[in-house]
Amino acid sequence: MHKHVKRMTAAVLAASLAAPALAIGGAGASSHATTSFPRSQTLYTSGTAYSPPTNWNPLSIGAYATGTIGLLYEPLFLYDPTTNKTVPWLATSGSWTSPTSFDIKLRSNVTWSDGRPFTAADVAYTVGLAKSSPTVPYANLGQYIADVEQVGRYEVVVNFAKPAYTQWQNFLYGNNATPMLPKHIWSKLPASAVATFANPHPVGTGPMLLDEANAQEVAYKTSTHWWATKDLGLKLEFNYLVDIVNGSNNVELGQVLQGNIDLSNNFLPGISKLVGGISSSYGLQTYYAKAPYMLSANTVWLEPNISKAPMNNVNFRKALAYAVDSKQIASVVYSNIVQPANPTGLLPNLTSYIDRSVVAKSGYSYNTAKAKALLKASGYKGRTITLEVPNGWTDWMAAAQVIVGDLKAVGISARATFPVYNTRVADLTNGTYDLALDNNAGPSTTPWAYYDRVYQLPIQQKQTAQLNWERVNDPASWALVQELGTTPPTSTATLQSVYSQLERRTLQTMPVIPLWYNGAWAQYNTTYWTNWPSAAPTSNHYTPVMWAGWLGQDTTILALAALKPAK
Amino acid sequence: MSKDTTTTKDDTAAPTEEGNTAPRHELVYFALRNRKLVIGLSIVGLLGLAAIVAPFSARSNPDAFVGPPMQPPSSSYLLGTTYFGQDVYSQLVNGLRQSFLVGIMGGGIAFVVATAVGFTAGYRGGAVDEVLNMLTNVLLVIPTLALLIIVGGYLKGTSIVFEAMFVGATAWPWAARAIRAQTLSLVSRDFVGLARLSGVRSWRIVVGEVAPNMSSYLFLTFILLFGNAILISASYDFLGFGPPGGVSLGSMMNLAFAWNALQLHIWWWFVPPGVAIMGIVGGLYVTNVGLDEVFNPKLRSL
Amino acid sequence: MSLDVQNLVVAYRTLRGDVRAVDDVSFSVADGEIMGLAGESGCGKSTLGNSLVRLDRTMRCLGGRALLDGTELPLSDWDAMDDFRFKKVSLVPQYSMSALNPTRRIGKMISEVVRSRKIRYKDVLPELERRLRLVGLPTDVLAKYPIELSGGMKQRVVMVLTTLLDPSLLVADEVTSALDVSTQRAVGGMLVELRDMGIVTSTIVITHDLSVLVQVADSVVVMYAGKLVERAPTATVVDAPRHPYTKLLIASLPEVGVRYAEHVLAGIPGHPPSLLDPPKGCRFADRCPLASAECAVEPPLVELESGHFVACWKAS
Amino acid sequence: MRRYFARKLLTYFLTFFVAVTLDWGIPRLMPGDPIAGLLSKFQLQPSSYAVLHSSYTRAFNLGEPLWRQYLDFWRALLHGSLGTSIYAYPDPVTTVIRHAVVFTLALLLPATVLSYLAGNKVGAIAARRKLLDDTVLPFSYVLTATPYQWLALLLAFVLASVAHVFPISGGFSYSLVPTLSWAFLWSLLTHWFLPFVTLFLVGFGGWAIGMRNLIIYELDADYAHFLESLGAPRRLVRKYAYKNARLPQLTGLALSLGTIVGGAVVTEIVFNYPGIGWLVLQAINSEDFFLLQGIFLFIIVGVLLANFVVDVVYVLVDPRTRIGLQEGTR
Repeated sequence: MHKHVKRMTAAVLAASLAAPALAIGGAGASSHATTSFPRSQTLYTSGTAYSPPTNWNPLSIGAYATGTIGLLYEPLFLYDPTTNKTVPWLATSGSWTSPTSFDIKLRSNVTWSDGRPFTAADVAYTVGLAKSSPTVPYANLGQYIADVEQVGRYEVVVNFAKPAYTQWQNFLYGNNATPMLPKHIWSKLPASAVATFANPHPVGTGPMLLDEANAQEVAYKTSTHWWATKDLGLKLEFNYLVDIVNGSNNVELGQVLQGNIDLSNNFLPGISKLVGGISSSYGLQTYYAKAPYMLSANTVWLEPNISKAPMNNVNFRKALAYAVDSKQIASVVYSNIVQPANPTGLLPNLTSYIDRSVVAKSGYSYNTAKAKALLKASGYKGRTITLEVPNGWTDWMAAAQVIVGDLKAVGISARATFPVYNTRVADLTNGTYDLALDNNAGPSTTPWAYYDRVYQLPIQQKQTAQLNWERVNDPASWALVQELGTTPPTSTATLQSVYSQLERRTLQTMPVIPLWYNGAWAQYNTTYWTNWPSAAPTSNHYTPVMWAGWLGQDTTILALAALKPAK
Repeated sequence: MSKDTTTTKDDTAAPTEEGNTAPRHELVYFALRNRKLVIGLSIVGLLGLAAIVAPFSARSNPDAFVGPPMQPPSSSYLLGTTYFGQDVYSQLVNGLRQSFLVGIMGGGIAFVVATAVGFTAGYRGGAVDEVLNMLTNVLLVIPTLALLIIVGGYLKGTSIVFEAMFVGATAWPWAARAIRAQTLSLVSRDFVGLARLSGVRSWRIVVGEVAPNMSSYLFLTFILLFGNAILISASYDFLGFGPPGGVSLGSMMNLAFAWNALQLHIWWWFVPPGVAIMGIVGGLYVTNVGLDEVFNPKLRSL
Repeated sequence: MSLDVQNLVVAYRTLRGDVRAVDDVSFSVADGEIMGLAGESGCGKSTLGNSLVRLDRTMRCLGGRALLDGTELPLSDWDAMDDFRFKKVSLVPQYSMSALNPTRRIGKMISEVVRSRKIRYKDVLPELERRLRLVGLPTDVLAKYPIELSGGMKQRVVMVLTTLLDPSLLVADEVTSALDVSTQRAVGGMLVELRDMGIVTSTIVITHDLSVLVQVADSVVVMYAGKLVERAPTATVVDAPRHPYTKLLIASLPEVGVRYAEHVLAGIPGHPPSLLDPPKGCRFADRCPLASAECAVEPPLVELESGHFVACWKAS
Repeated sequence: MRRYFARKLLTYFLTFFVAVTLDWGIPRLMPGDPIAGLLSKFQLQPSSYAVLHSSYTRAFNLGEPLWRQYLDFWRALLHGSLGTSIYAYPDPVTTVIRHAVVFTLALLLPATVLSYLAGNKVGAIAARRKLLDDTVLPFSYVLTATPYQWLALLLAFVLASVAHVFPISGGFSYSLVPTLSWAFLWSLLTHWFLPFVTLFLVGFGGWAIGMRNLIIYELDADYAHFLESLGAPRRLVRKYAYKNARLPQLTGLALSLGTIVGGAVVTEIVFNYPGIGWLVLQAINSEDFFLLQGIFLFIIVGVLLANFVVDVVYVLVDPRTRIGLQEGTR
């Protein structure tokens, strides 16, 4: 019996060790020829994917694998937030020919990766989905579009039933810019599946092809037929791009330091100590060589629930604004890799829209005396208010501790709570919270999206779409936001006056309190690849993040094309 | 695992013909002579003392940002500072306090549940035993983390007290099983039978006859539950289900891990809490074995 | 002269010094003799019997010696004693019910024990089987686990095993106390049979239960508080005891069904003295109805008549 | 014997039933709307939000009345389906788990079995030799009192972060495509080593102490004394003591399976080892309660199976139980 047990044990052990090799290795071996990615020909990236790559449908926002838009599928235009300019991409130009017609001219030598040409039919199909498929992310355009005309093989005219400038602008440019889909493949899908099917064999126009995917990573191989090589002289120097699914940010810093990852778009605590500082030997680099090291990505708000007392009191909200020391959060929690937000909350790429006189007159800054005075004016009676931050968001949890400390310092009884994410979402949509940290206001080509999020009306019992979570009921401001949507982009004076009014009203009523800008986290290891995006005078000043909305719609793809092997 | 250090073997057997039950001062003598007990108790005692005087010896509020970040241990920061510039020493002594609280409360609750379930199941037998056994089995099998996630989901964030209660409510099954086995073996003995025959009420028999006969065993069980509770809560904290802030030993490790202490080589952030837990729990285990040797004359060596 | 015990002192080591459980005891057991060893709980009888085979690690032999067939038994030398154990001296323990390893088949266990003593199992197997049959056990008990056997069967297996190598001395420690009355008689008979068949040369039977001794013993030694107080042929002890303690012991005996002398002896006022610091003089003096001044001096063991020894001033 | 196992199986089945029912409740008992949580990660317009919300609710079968959902859950479970994962949408939960299971088994089985065997052996030796008792035992106490995550952190810090002897994270090198090549196997092995050592060491300490203490008890048992009185050499007595001490150790193994799995969870997290434990954290972080439910179901089944194996082995090893069964006395 004893011998049996021993033999059985040995067999179990052997099997358990061989099992993963067979299970993982065997699966790959049958379907794949590449066995490894030569280090000097491969770009390793990470910090974008939080789950295994399983989906390459560019319409499945939030679900598609890193690289789906940018490396495989491409939009008509790119947007460069550092210069606030658009870059013609699959289109060569686009313009309003009348208040309700938009004319798009396309490149003529673009082909899909299956060899079929990219034509006006594909663009017309993609735009048309707004009307025919309610599940596509840009379905809200459907109500504005009258029809889509193909003019020859390489020109499309979109006719609108009523003006929808900002919505259309969002379709074309910026982080929600929609990539073009191959009609010959997508039109075969049922309308309901268009936005959800997993598209495991993607056919795109981009510079790379899907090579391999497993739970740990997705790998792309550089295509030899990318249109931009001929048209724009762009070429990816690497043969493979491997994007690694996020582990913990802790693990990731190790990989970056060891040169196993070339580009990390994770929030990596301590990076400011490692760049240039205590150990420049690691060859680490960030966009700026010193604080704030990173480009700004979105605005973090302290979001008061205005449907509840005492947050419904404007003086109380202003007291909050004066009480919180954003600089301390930036330095203690973030080691200065973020910067305190402008009082308007608008991201640096929108600086040109900020009315300095408004900020000078109505802006706020850290000032406990003023906070105390405003608090007194608000008639605050000492009710304890809670600040909700999702559990596990470690930087925000640390920031929440600082904020609570600041609020207590001016006499507000505050407490931080860390519910699970879904509870926090439920609290925000149902309006059952007191204070929350929130960063819904992402990058955009104009301030419209920002104010659309702040002032959206009507307020529903459930504010589901993350719009107006603070529940501010300000019809006048909302009217101004709507006015922006119907003002042609060419009427710059009108637009600027509306922006100024919105900025003033926002600072006077403080529906949300902008605290700091979350960074476009990007840290590079220069061991294998050089000429990384940087503020320094180089040929690469593009966006350095692979995140959805940045890689293919902002200029990250240009940044990748500018990389050079280190040799 | 370590819970086997108290065996289900009957260590309360009547002493041999010539041996006589040790009087109390003799226990003390053996206790003082037992190296394991002395070492174990000293470690636990020292750490316990550190926990008790924590509020006085801590240099600051554990969450306060008191100094420059990531300072290695020095005369101004005994155990260095965290990534954020908090004082690791202050966090450590405060964390010790929380760990002892969780250990005593969580271990205590688990002990009460385990003895109640174990005595009832072992003494009553029959259907009651079956039902309690089932409950014990279910708790042994389901991942308690699942329960924690659900329960914790309803509480916006947790506290030490909640955590201790949760650990207490879920960590008792093995102890209940062991106590049940002990009770079974005692119940079959003459004196319990006599008491039963003479119509003494059940709980009185349990309290009056059964419990005293296994008091040393129960005490050892409590010690192990104490240590277990600390270990379990440390892993919950490490997974991020602990109370917020750097206030417990487990969450210190969690924060150190999350904030790159490994890569930034801030070893003084995660080494002390681990050593402290190891000290308490290891000390308790050694104490347990030492006490076992003291209580059980057969294991004493001169 | 099979066993000769001379001035044996065995003590338990405790914190406060040595507890002399056996204090200066001398006696001898003849070839073919079954000697009973009786006394209250804690009188040292079990210690005495056990020390002749297996001196527990908590005990020490402080003096005296024991000669078996003229050879001194190395009582204090554990390893040297191994040469005698099983082969020359054997012990049927009072815990016979649990003496067999519960997780080994009985035959397997016996073979392993035998082999560990450098004896081929094959050589003893026929005799083993013969003796099992002799005590009324089927030989297939060898293929069984202890749990499959009744208490009486286990007792018999243990007795067969301990006497397998025909020891010169067998110590039977409370072999009957856990058994019912009829089994008790059978086991008692077995002890006699073992002697009669010449399997065991001499036997010491330790028991609380004087009725057993009446059945099997040729002579009886009575101990009190570590001391030998009386030694005589069984009939003499029962009919004409001379030591006051023996008298009280016997007086309490006859009722059938009362088996534990200790229960009855509760009638004797007082408790045995602490052996840690025993009183000078006669140790029974405190409880003795006849005690007088002379008892403050320890009475010597005196042979009153042939084979009848008593240690009491009042006996002579 | 048959009755015993029938009874055992009934107990297992009931336990399974209760545990699975609790498990079913996870995504449903949690506060908040899992679909709302999922959709909040996309920046959606209100119109598409409504459409997606209803389609996802249908996809995850959350619209039906609870009793219906419960029955459907069992029906799907019997067909081997655990629903769809949010984390790896649209992959089924079973697929996600299957990828991770191999890693966890490769870690847990050898670590548990080897630490159990080695711990028992070493504990037995320590019970015999004073020198070893004085060295191995304190070491074992330290090990068994060590939180898994801390040992993992320490090993990762010293051997990976500072000394660069082992990779710090992952299941295999990023630069390799999983194939049956030596390079890939070597990569698997080096990534496996540190988490394995962590689980092994902590487990080892506990088993060694348990065995040592049990043997001390066994050496004082009646049968041991009897053997001594028969002049049996110490070797034989110890052999018996060791064999008998394995039985309570086996019970201990069954009781501590939960702790061991818990240890694997935190260890995998520290090393970013792509097994079930790591997946637990991913599921928690991405609020994928369907995946979480699947993982816990898997753990429940695994622990039950392991318990059953221990039960069977126990019956094989302990004649008392076996005989008792045959005679129908238990």
